Amino acid sequence: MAEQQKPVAPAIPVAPTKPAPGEAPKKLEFRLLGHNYTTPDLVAKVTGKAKYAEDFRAEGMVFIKLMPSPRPHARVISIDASAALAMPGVHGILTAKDLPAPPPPPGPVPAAAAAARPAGTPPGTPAGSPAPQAAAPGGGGAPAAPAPAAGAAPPVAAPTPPPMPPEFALTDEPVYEGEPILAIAADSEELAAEAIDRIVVEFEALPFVIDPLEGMRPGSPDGRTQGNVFVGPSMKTVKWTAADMAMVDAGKFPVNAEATETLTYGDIEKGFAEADLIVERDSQQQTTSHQPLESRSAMAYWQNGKCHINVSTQSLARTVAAVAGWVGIKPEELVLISEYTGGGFGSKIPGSQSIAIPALMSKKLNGRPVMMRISRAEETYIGRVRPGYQGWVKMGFKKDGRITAVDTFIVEASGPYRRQGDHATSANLATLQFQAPNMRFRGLSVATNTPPGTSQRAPGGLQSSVWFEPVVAEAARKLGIDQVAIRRLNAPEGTAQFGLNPPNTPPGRPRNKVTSCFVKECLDKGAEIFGWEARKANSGKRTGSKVRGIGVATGAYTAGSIGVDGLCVLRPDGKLEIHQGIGNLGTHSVVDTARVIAEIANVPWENCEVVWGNTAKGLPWSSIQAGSQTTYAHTRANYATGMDLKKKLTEIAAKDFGGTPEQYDTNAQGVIRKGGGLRLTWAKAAERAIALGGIYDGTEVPKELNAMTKAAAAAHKGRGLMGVARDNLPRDGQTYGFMSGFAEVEVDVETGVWRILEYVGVADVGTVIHPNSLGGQIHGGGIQGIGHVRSQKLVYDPHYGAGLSTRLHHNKPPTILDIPHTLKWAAVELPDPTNPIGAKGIGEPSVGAAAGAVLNALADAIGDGIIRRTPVQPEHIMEALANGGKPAYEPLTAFI
Amino acid sequence: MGNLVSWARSPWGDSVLTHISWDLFWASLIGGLLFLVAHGGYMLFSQHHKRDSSEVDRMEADRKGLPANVLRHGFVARMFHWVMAFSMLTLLLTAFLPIVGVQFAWVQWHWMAGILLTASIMFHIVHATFVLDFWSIWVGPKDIPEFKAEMMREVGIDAPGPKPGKYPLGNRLYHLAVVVAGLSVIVTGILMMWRVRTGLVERNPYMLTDSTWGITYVVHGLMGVGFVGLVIAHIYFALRPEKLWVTKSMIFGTITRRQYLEHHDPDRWVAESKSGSNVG
Amino acid sequence: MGQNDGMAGAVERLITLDVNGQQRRVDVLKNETLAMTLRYKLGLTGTKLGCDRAECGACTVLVDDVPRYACSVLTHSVRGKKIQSIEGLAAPDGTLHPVQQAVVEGQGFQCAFCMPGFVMATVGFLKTNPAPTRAQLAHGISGNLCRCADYNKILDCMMVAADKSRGA
Amino acid sequence: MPPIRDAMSAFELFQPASVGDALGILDRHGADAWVMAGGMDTFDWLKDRIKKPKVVVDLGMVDELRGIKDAAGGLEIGATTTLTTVANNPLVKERFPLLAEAALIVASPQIRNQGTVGGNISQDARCWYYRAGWPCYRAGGNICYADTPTAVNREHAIFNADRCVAVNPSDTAPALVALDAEFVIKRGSAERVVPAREFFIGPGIDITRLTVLQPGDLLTAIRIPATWAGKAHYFEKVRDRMVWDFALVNIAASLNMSGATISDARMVVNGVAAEPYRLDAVEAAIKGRPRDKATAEMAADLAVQGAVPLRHNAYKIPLVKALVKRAIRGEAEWATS
Repeated sequence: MAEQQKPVAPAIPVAPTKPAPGEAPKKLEFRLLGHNYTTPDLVAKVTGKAKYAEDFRAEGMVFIKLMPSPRPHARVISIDASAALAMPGVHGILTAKDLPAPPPPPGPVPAAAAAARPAGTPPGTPAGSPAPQAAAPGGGGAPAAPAPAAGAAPPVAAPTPPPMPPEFALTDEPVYEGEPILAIAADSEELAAEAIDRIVVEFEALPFVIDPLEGMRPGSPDGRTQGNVFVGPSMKTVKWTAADMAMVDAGKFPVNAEATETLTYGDIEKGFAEADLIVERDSQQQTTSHQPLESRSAMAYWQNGKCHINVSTQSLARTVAAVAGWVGIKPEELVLISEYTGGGFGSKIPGSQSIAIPALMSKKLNGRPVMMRISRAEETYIGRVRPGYQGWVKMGFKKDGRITAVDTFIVEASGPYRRQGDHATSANLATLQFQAPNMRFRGLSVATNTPPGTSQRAPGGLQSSVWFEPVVAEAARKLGIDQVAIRRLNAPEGTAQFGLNPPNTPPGRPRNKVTSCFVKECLDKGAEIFGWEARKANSGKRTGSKVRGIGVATGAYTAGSIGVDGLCVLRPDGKLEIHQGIGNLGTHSVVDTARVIAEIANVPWENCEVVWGNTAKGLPWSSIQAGSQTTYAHTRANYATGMDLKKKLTEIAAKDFGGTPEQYDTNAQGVIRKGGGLRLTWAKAAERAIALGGIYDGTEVPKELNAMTKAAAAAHKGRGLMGVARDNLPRDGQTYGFMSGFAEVEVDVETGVWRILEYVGVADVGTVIHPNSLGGQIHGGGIQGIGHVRSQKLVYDPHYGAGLSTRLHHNKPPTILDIPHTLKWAAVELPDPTNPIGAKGIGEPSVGAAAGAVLNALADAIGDGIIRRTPVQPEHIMEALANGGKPAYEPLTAFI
Repeated sequence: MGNLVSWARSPWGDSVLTHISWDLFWASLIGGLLFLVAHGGYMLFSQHHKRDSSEVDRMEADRKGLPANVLRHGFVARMFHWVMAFSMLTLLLTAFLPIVGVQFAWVQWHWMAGILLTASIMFHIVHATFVLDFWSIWVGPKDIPEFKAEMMREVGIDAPGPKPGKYPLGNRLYHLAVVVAGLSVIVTGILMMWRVRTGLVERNPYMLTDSTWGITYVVHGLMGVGFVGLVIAHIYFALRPEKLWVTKSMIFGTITRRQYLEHHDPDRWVAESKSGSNVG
Repeated sequence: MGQNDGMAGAVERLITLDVNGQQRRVDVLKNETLAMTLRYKLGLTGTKLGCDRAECGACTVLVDDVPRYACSVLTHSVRGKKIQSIEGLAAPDGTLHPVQQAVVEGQGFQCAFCMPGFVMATVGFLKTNPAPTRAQLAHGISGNLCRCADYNKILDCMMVAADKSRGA
Repeated sequence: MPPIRDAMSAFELFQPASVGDALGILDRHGADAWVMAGGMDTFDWLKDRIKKPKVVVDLGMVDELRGIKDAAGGLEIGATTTLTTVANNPLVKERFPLLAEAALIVASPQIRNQGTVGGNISQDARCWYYRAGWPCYRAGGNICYADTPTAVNREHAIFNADRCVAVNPSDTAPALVALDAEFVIKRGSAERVVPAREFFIGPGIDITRLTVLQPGDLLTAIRIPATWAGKAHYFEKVRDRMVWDFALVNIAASLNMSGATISDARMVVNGVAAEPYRLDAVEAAIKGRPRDKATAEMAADLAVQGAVPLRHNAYKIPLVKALVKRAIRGEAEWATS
């Protein structure tokens, strides 16, 4: 808390900033926001005192081991655990039969349903409903749940199959290898493992699918007994023709094969007819696991009728209802503790089903503490994945580089449980990123017996940049247009429109629009920092066996939702407690957005305490901490809360000292009379609020608050002056963040080994609220995108349906030596007009921009036509170059 | 000794057979050698009664038309035998030398010898079916009188009843064992050709299920080690002094007229001259 | 050295460890790793288990000043050696070690699950190379994985840490 | 039932203080004993619960197994000398830079601080089917899961495969073969010295082990003769990530130059066969020729004769060629950056 306080508080806009027509948006200046400071959790982290889920201990704690399914798909016929349970020191078993019935959709606003629509939800969405999916910086990804809105097939006459049942923590029908079947609690993990070795489970083998395209072969097995393709919340069986599969076998994607999802905008035939250049390619992206460094370990016990669970989750407030449902209790019976989360990247948005296991085991053991340590191998199985793509893309361009049409077909490897929908998100984002006047998307979401898909930081957004950006780059090279120029030409600006519609949508239906967009500014600033013009000389420059290339790309993603709550208590000791329902997963947003209240009410930061991470402490309802929505949502909510606090302060002053509230203001000491001196210290104001009661001490709160916020307010009423509010600020459009990424690479053409020499990322993130954290998000997200392009993958043996890449050295997240030693970043700092603070999220847009820039730089170095799949392994380049530029690898095979 | 077969967990966690225990190799080897010692000891006291020389003299006088040397194994049959012997020895050596500690890259020699064995056996089946007297080496209920008589002779009694035809009963029982074991190793061995890299078939290691493959390997192993004992016994008999005339016939093709009459029932095995025409 | 039943090399379970300058008497299983002993027997949960397989670095501690993966060291093998974990880095009065101080000032790391390991790896590396270039530093602490990929900021902090450590 | 991972089974632990004690323990416990040096390979087997030895013999307390000393212009390196020590040792760097470079590029700093050179060369195959505990040939079963039509075998062998297609994963092993190193192995009271070439064995000879080391054997030292000290050396490792990755292919070469021509050479690639694959034909053919492009091209073609690619690893053929060319041309490449 060592930031310099500016002597004068700048004017805070009290309503969303709306630049007058023609007026250029200007950077907003704040006392606290926009300045580096030290987050209050950092000393605990750096001294090892910060407690993550597996760091908690309790008297008599026992340990759980899980029995993973050995088969990719099977039915459990019988379980004989008698020998295991007879062992001394073995305390209990939990099977699928011990789990409660399916929970109702969690939360007053069903988190999953609200957040599961693909980015760019088509019009028709009820106005004012929370923004579509988003994922958090450092922990991104939207929750995965049936996504019936966009991308789903249009209604058909045939009877709709029933929705697929949800996923549980333990199962009698494992649908992927490693899915937990039962849990054993014992005095030690070792003993629990020995016990599981003695359990006899009889399985009935069921058919399975690893490579989605193999699941399309006529007569091939389906990944689920209900079918092989997810259609909305249901499944059906779709098989391609023998002719289609002959193309697949020949390494060509069958572009005219059957799709279950179609979305369009404009007229692609017309668009391609207008094109001077058409570029098309088959393409593939791999499935990758999230691999947060902290696995989803959990520790639980029951005390005084309440279930206490230490968990690793991204969004604490949004995890309560989900976990309560999985455990089969009411949210108020649950105490959820997650002060520190070791990364999630979308895989822990509302925690995860497995959290229920230690809780239910503990219940069986009369409340005895139970620790479930999830190993890295287990995390690789149950820790979720980003779905891979196989497909094709075709884009039309005018001579000047203007995009006339985009057509794409994407098969998504969705995992066994639900339609993930990344593919439709990618397509929707393409309409935003490239502003194509005509576009068509066709897709399939195929069930694979591989780890369940979910949102991974920029779900669909990373893939969008990887899918489309290289095509734009190839076109620019063919047309002889500068790479930055072609992106500027096609970039969205202002309140750009975007989105695709289901076929047969009546014409004239309004499209989505963004609340702000400064992509061109990002490109210009990035080109300047990167030295684009000067570096063009490096393009194709050969030194010995090394060739250099430069590339640029953009990334876009949702960057904000609305309608959440804020809560703070000014205590009689003069301290301001700021309560945050969002989790602390490393993005610092739990603290960064709390500072908005201090900023608005002029409370010195030294006087503030941020309360988070434990539902027993009374926390307000929050956004899911995903989809880059936190910063926007909680700067708005805490702006409203800060305004509420300030309003109450001035009202109290007016009551005590006469006049109207408008005649009072606050400064660092407390409430002042405008033009006069200090009237109420912070401490005194708190005392007065307690005396006044009613709305001032939290006894009365607005009805519009979420039930969770109301419960928190009730717990804290009478402790001081309470500021509490729901974000009711208006918003027209959807909030998106944007990035430009610039990269230079060097490729060894003899070995195919390549490295990145330079990376610059420039963000359109609105107001920068914490520069150090923003840099971390731009680079951290960027490197995750680079990992996708460079090395990360998931490998499966198709015969046994077994995961082979269970170790980090197999699935290869990027190391500190896989990136340049120095990276650069900047932000354009133009405020979003729908947020009084002006801030937007950036955790996701950063991912795709870096991935695309690196891919484009590689193609710039070695030529188009070589890279058709990610990750770009050395042999892909080396073999192709040794082979006259013809790729030698299998273009469409997945999970290799 | 441990278990006679080894089990493993398949990738799906099922218990599947993988191999026989190599202890069984030692068992077979020791068994073969014990038989050798036991039989050798027994032969010291054996009262085996062959045809009286006076009777042989009489028979010889009766059968003046017989050639001096009677063809027992034609050239083709002898070629087959030695090719098979060569391949069998190669198979056994390549299979079992590594187990006794002589390590070398054996697989290629093993499957090549296996192909030779398979080819020779297939030829033999055709040859025996269409050229040789197929049933002369077979064993069946009709052999019971011979068995009884031979047992009596073994204890020194000149029993009536049939004398061996071309092949003595022990010989034929041995052949039967070799047929069973040989066909088993050949069938399982041919399947295994889909497991290893030979260039002859399009490999498909997943042609059978894990458990069927396990059985295949165990059968191959069991029959393979069985051959250790069988081959020891065979070589032993071939080298026994009183059987050397048979061994020589497998080299030179013929036995003397006198050996023919001493050991065989001329009615059950009508002698051939070396030219192959029936005589007598 | 434990010498039970008179057999050379035999090991006793009850041993004394030198952890963060303290002599800790602890009952250690034969198959117990240092990370487990620190975390579950000595309450030092700052040493994290990210992979438990020597491929993430979250469990890095110093053994006689050398960075080692505590997940892949048998506790019995560090008897008589000086073990330092993240909890033992700050001075008893709470003054942070220069490396810790640099992290705090630079707001390094995000989720920070990897942080104790990175800090210990840096402390160990700076003992062998107190004035590294940025590239040398990156190599020196390359045995630690950060999934938030805050590598740039980590290197920024650790370069400052090197300066601070030399000054200290 | 299915494998449970990440809970080590109990074992008896011995921590002998001398080689003699260690050999005594090994002798007493025979095949039940597992020798552990740095443990970087050991812990995987134990934590995966695939190997459950009754006895673990930790060599960490045996001081006489550590250290690097001069041996008539060559070096004798104790088997449990850490890779960091090897990489930083001035004598190693001066005489055998390719060994220093190979040691420096192994895995990660912490692994090099603990992993030993003896352990690095005698580590087991990293084939992910074998390491998954599947009953393959190498594990005593009757199949190679990596050599099936559907197997994912990008990292597997192109040379000398015999049923098993696993490769030797070591970085220091090819360097030591290229230096004509010898390995000192003790067993009971006996000692034998095995040339590098015979130390590593392929699946044809013994499909269940990568080296001649048998239960009861103790690798005590590595002797590098003076032969290649100060000669021209080349080492390069191609891998996906710059840390924690095994080589897709690596190459170690030592060349004795007589003026501008090569008078003798050792050239070894690893990651292509179950043993470090020595390019005999190349070594013979480049004698008496200059280190130029023509020699490199000729050698590259010779190097890959007899290569048999699998479905996903045909790239190793051009990669071996590229590395052989570079080793002959001797261009400095980014090795560790």
